[in-house]
Amino acid sequence: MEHEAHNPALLHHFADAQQQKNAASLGMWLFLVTEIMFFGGMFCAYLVYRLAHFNAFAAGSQQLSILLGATNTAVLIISSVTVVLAVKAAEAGKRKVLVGYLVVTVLLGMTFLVIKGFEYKEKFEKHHVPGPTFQFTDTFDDNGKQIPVNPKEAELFFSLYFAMTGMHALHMIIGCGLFSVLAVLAWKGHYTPSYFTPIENAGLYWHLVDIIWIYLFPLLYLISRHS
Amino acid sequence: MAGQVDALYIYLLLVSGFMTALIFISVLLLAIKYRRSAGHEAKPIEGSTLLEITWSIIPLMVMMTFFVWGAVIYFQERTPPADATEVYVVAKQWMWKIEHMEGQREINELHVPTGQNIKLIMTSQDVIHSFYVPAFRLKQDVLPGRYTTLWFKATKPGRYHLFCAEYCGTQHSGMGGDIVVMEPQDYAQWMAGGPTLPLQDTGKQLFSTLGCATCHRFDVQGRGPNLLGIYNKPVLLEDGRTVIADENYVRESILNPTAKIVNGFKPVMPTFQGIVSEEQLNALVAYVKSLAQPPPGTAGLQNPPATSPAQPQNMQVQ
Amino acid sequence: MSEPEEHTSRPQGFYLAIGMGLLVLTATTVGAAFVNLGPFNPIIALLIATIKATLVVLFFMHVKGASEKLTAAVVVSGFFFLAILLTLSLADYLTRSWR
Amino acid sequence: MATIGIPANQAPVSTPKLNYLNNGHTLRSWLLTTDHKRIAILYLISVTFFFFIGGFFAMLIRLELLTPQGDLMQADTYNKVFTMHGMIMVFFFLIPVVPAVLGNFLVPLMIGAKDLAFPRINLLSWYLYIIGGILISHVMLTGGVDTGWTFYTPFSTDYTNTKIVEAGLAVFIAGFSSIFTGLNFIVTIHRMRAPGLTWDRLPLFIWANYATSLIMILGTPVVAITIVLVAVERTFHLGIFDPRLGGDPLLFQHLFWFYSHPAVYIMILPSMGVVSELIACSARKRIFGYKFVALSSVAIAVFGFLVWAHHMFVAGISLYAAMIFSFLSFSVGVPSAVKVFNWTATLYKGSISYATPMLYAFGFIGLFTMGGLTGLMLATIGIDVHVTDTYFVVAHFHYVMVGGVLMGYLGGLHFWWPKMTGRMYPEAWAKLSALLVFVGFNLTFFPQFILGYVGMPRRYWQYPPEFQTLNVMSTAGASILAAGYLLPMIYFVWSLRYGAIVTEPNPWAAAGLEWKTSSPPPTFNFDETPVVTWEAYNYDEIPAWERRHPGAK
Repeated sequence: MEHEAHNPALLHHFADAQQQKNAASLGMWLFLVTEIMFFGGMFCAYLVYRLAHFNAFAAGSQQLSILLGATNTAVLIISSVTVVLAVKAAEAGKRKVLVGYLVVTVLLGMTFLVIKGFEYKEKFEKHHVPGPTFQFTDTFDDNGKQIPVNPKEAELFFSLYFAMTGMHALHMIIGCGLFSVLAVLAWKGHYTPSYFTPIENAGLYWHLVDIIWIYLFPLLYLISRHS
Repeated sequence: MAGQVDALYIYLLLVSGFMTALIFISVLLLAIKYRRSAGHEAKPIEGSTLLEITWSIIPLMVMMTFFVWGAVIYFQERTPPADATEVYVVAKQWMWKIEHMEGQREINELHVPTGQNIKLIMTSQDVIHSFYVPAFRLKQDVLPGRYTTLWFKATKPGRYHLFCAEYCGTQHSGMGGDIVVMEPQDYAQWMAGGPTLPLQDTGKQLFSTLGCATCHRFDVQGRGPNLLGIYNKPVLLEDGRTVIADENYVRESILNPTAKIVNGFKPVMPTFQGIVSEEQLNALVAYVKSLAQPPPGTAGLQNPPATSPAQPQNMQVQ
Repeated sequence: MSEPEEHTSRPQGFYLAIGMGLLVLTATTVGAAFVNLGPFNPIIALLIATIKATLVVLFFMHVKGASEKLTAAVVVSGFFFLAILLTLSLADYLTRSWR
Repeated sequence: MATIGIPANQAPVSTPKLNYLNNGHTLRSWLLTTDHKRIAILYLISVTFFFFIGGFFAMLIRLELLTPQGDLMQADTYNKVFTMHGMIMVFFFLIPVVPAVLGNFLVPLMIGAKDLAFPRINLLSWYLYIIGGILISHVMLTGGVDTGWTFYTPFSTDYTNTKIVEAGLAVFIAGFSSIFTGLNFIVTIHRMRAPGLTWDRLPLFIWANYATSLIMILGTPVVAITIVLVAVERTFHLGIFDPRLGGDPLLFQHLFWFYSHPAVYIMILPSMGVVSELIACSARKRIFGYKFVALSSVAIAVFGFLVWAHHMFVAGISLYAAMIFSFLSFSVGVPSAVKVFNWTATLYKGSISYATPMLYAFGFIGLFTMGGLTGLMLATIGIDVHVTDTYFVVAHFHYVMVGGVLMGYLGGLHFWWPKMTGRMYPEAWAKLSALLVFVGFNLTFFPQFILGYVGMPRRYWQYPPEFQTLNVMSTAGASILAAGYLLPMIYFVWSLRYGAIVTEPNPWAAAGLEWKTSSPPPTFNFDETPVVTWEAYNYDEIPAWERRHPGAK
């Protein structure tokens, strides 16, 4: 069985590089489906509890700062763009451009986490962290009418808030770590136009984390903000 | 009810028995007839789509009969008749506390007369339990934080097992008891035994001592809605939704008043979570339900219930 | 099985345009949140989020125009089974107040 | 982990051909292998280890239930014993057994590939399984868990202080092992089939494993997040399922059963694939209606996701939801029925051998039919209200799990044993153990159907005296069953050294790519990738073998 110019990264059990690339991308997409179902469980909990305790969810959502949320969304979208450009650069074999974009993506990821840190700090200060220290005295401002809210249900909202954004932040940290490693390997010229699958797969993972935040932002931050 | 369940079970047994026999015998015969012997070749047979379709559709039809009969029985089991006498059940880790409307309290025992519809209104103080009476072929999980109901009509006097069917901890198996079914006259005699206050009267006392009467007035429009005759009637809420004021609604409004605010009222009611025990809650709910028929002697004072005419049921999502 | 898949990358400007589109959509969804549209608020918010998500999937993740139909099938089946989880559990919660 | 390297010095004069077993004997070569066949053997050893631990707990339960009052152990210990029995059997035996042992070994061989798509992830999957196993064993030895394998809230979050978080972590990690196996299979079956092997020529074992992998990918993450939420609720008091905060314990049940019902199809589907192979080979015939049996595997996988709330009919879900789920549950019954009918039809005009694998296949058809039909009874709400959470349910799922999955697995193990080890199992002992298993099984679990309808709830430490006779019968059956399971363990290990050496690559004259290479196969499966030009199960083209071996079993 003839081997074309022996590609160092071609694993023995694949017929040719194209089959290996297809296999890797299908494997990555299947992993992304598990991530969709993983976060799906929490979205199901969110949907059920939003219908049951709408007032508390609205009051809790009004305590979140839209500014930080929106900036975070923008940061993530820009980082998605830089990732796409990084993959393009890898495919074109421009090593410096690739490493540049990867570093920018990691920096954007860090900024997202820092902004998230500020948000969490603010929650700690206002005792909005579920658990024994939780206090919630605010009301649901439904176009001017102040509706008091059962603090217990607000604690439920914040439980979901911390569960979802916490798990998302964890995935951000994994993403940043992944891209830092890839940046170092790319710097050492590990990736060539015929073999850059790890970059592409990491890019897919990053885009999925971005999509999850695209849904998290409106569902958590924008419940009945109209006054 | 138990008779119907048994009839359905026998029908299912017959169908399953027939299917199992059909498969067993055909496998046995084919295995013997076509056992491997020298010079006997296997004939390649592709399969026939027609046959496949028939033995997909026919089982589906048979299964639909299972489904329909089972659903009909379940529908009857989940619609308690209006005239049922109510008994409150509180499940606690490893015992059943039962309170009759007339005030009798029992632990792990439920005395009921024959021939009368009994509706159990059950809740749990801690974990999920399950009220299971094998003789009546009935079971219903009992959940913390809300009411679940179960109704039955006992026909034959005797003592029947009561089990807890949902795993609830160490004494899950010890949490049983008995349903004592008695002739109506024995039941009346048993009932007359203890001089206890009927449940709704305890509820009435609580209604005043806890200060509910100050807002929920009957004579004049108080800060809270008038509770005369609201039980099982549609109530228009502040956010436009209309809900039926059943036991769960009354319970939730006591423990978590701001969840469903009645239209035209300000959300000023304090929560009674942690102040009112499960038994007191049952008494209050029983009292509010007793207000459904205007109590004798205060007929004149009844003013129109605060709710406006029922509106079409719509579940809006804010 | 593995015909060569020509890479569907597009010029850089295209991706920047998509990026801008996503930012604009974010702004609109935030803006729309401040306008009282009654029951339509959540529907519009989810609609915009879905549009953004499809943009990312189709163009950033190169699902559009990729020779391999399987990838698109995997994405659709993922969201389909998530929809099953959401709708069927809602079937319980929405009808709980009826009986 | 003793090495399995077999000194082939007893082999007669022919020098031992290099195969995957004697290609490296060091511990390192086994523990760091990326060869799917060696990983399958590693799984075989670890899965059997956990099976006997689970079986030990099962015996404890049966001994405890000999007498109405609980006198063998305290209530708490009994609760921990049945919980560990449930957890170990479900998560550490039934889910991984057929896909990870037989699937890992045979999927690449059956489709003509050198190995699975991601060999390193395959090894990682085994290590995750072992880490999960160590964690669950640590939980077991230091106090156990007493919530039942379903760990319902609010009991699991607020009312017990046993090691829920650690057991949850163990199940979480073992879940990832299952996800990686599923991911590996789907990519391998899609991308690495031998040229000419189209989808309608794939063996039914491959179809079954493909459908199983779909469920592993789509279902397991949902239970993973549910475990994370329970663990977070216990450690940080983040009250998501806490009724005091307005949380709903039923939401936990929805998320849990959304995975756990498809999980039972993860367990049964591969065994159905094994039985299809066994019946085709023993009857020397193509499976009747091949396309329908193949598609019914995928249909079971897809419909399996629509039916989960039939576990919750009395849990407090709404009346209409119960009706919807009951109706959908019957749609899952149809593909299983189609499979059983097709297996029976395959026997028509066949030339059926009574070798041990076929005995297990017969056992599977019989017991799975009874298990499936009682499943239909449970899907009928009228009956379910009476019998759910009683021993009727226990009997049902043991009929499907032990009668179905285990029978299929043992049949497959006997059938492919010469391919895996190059040795033949002792036929007489194997037939005896098959008989013991069948008799012991029925004596153990049939009385439990009656117990269930009479009203004995499950997970009961003590029970009213009138249930005792049936329980004693069940315990008697359990001891025969235990003997039935110990026998294969003994003679399989015995056959490794003293079993008849398989000189011929295809002792059963079976159709299938895995029989085209030597037994045991070389490390890279095929010397050169085969090109498939024939239909699946082309037994009509293999009569030549029989003329050479007339009347062979």
